Formats: sequence, C-alpha cells, structure tokens
Amino acid sequence: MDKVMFNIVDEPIQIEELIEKVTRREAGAITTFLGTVREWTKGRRTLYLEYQAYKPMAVKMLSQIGKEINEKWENTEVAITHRIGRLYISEVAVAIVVSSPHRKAAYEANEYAIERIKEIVPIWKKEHWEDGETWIGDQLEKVPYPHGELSVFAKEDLE
Amino acid sequence: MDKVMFNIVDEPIQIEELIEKVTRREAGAITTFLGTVREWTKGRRTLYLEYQAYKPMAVKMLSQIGKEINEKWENTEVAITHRIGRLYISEVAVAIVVSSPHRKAAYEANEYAIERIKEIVPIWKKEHWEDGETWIGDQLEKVPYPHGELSVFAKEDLE
Amino acid sequence: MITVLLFAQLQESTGKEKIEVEASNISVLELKEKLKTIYKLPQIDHVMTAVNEEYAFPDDILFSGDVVALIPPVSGG
Amino acid sequence: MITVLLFAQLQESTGKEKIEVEASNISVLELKEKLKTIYKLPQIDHVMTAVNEEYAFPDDILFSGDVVALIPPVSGG
Repeated sequence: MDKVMFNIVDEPIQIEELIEKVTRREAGAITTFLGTVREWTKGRRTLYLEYQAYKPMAVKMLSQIGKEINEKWENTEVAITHRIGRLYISEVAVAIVVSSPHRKAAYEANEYAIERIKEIVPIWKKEHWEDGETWIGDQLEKVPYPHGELSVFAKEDLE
Repeated sequence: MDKVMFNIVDEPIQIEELIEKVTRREAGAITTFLGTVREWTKGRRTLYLEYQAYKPMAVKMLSQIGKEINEKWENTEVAITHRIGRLYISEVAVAIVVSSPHRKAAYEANEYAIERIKEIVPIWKKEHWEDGETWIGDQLEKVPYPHGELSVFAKEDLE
Repeated sequence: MITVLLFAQLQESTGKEKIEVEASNISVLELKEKLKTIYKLPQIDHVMTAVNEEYAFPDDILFSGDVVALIPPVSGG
Repeated sequence: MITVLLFAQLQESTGKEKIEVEASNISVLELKEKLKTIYKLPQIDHVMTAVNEEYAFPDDILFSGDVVALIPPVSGG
C-alpha cells in the first residue's frame, strides 16, 4: 500500500480524502471520529489551541495503533491524521477513520484509536484561554499516565 | 434550525456537508458512520443494491431517532441522510453524524442511531446477487422484529 | 375509503403500489385479514402497519381517509 | 554525544528545543538526573523518555549518537 495512512499535517484535514483511503469492496461500515476544538471547558473559555508533535515518532506511534487494531479486529483498515499548529474553535485536530466488513468492529476500533492516541502519541496541546495559557498534561487535574508508565509498551488487553 | 437534519436522497451523500450541519462551538467530538455496499456476504457476491423508502414516514422516523438521542445524551446534535435507489459496491447508503461536547456520547449515540434505523425506519433493500435477488428481511435467516413488534414504539431503555 | 400503500416484496407480489379499500370503522387487523384473502398475501401476518405515517397497533380503528402503509421487516442502513 | 529533544513545557522552561550532552554508556535515569540538576527541571521525574523514537525504560543504556526525547504527558486528540 503506498497511501499514507498515518500522518501529521499542519493544514486543515480533508475528511473525504481520508475516508477514501479506507474505502474498499469488503467494507460495509466506515466510522469516522473528529476531535474538534471546543470553546468551553469547565466554565473556561478557549480562544485557540496550539498543538506540537515529535513528528517522526508520532507517525510511528499512530501506525503502531493501526497495527494494534488490525490484530484486535479482523479485516479492519485504519487511517489517522493529526493536525498541529494553531487551531481555532470548531477546527478538526484529529481525524480517525476505520473501515470493516461489520459495524461493531468499526465503532470499537475507532474508539480504541482515540484512547490510544491520548496515551502514547507524542503530541501536546497548549490551551490559550481567555485568561491565560496552559500546556495540557501539565495541569494538576490530569494524572500523568493513568494506566501506569508501562502502558505505552502494552499492545494487548488494554481496553 | 432551518437546516435539514434528516433526509432521504437519491443522489450520492455529501459527507462534509453533513458534518457541517452538526459542527458547533460546544462540540469537541463528531462521529460519523457510513454504511457502504459490501461486495461479499457469507460467500455470496452482491452486484448492487436497490433501496426503497416510504419517504415521508422514513424522514419522520429518522427525526424521532434524533429526538430519542437528544433525550438520552445531553447536548448532542444528530443528522442522518439515507440514500435510496440503485447503489453499487462501496457506495454510501446511510450516513449518520453526531456531535457532542465529549467523545463517549458521540460514539454511543451514533451506534444507537444505526441500530434504531434497522428497527423502525421504513426503508427496504433488495440484494441483487450474482445468482439471484432477494428483499432483505424476507430471508429466513432474519427474524422479523427481533425486539418484538412493540419495539418500534419504545423510546426508552432499548440498548 | 382507506388507502393502502405497499412496499418492497408486497409491492412486487401484488404488482401494486397502492390499493383503495371501501371501508371505514374497521381495525387494522380486520383490514389485514381482508387484504390477505383478496390479494393472497400470507406474509401479511409478519408485516407491521402504519396509519398516517405512525406505527399502529392491530386493534387501532381505521376510518375513511386514513392512509395505511404495510411495512414488511425493514432493512435500511 | 547524546542528543536530547525537548517539547512542550520543557521546551519553554529551558528555552531550548535540543540539548547535546557529552556522555555515553549511561542509563536513561542517569541522563534525566543530570538534566534535572543542570537545567532545573523538577518535573522531569514525570516525563517519559523515548530513545531513537521508541519509548524507553529508565534502565536502558544510552550510547553516543542516540537521540533521546523527553516526552511530558501527551495530550493529542
């Protein structure tokens, strides 16, 4: 396959193009997840976000997630694009598409992908609030590595 | 709202347009489900499908599903388009999009929508196989109304 | 007069999209029995009914002017 | 020489994207202790490490030429 299935970009994500990548004759279901920039979080207003990535490793980790999914759910195809740079309200930060012969796997695998992205992909987001800025993950309310430091290695039984 | 959120069409479904309809500043997650025409089912080859709808009632039932979702999952927005007529392999028959502040609800509500479509929306599909044709639902392997005849009235506790 | 709409396999087996029935004040079940005999539709027992675009119970009463749709097991999606 | 890459809050608090460290044959943990003292980075204890783009254990041994990335808690998605 010479399509780029896992990608970090600094321009708006083209959804239809991404869906195209996983469309195939065996598929009966394609799920898409878009993570968008939300204006309000716990009463605090976001103006924009700034995403930074350790790009080569992020692409590697996205493709590892794809492999994990292929192992867990038979005959799935996955494509993930994460955008970095400055993103304003309602813009798409991440898009995950999964195709599968049957819908159950397409939903489950898609949700698995976003959970794993939040665990192992070296991408960071800085919230620019109306009244300040914070690197997320740096905040007290977020426990670093909720599954323990080793969860980044575990490729199985993580749900 | 004067956008058409629930629709039956006889032309290809425009995914980006549908996503546009549920995009809003409060949303942090948008899930999309596409039901596509699969070539092989249990070793039998499909050439194309023909979908028929009782159109006004189908639109009504889609919008009822939307209401059920709004009641079950707080602050969700739903849009559904079902295509009818002749559809070839890999074409999109149905597209469901759900936006929500948080991702869990967006996944759950989306899956709920496709389950309910298969229960209550008056749309029928005829499989044109390589070696014959069948109206689906007419087949012995499918029990009519798996949840009992009354499930079409039940708006709650169906999962 | 009650209008009956037919879809999918029922439309094919009767060759009709629509049937007009001279009746009023009969139940959904009675209407179905009538159609079953006239049009030889044994499968009608497995078919749901909608009256004026809402799903109906077998005991619901139909009046002249009602639009009844016979809804075989649906298979959208 | 080991190359250390910094991201997010670590990049901001040090003002550097990259640090070259004259060392070889030391563990990941030893490298982190070194950086913690020199660059005043108490938060480094909560930071994961990748070596040549793969997550590494504290006891893994680093050699000259390795590229080490300090990975504070990630927040993509």
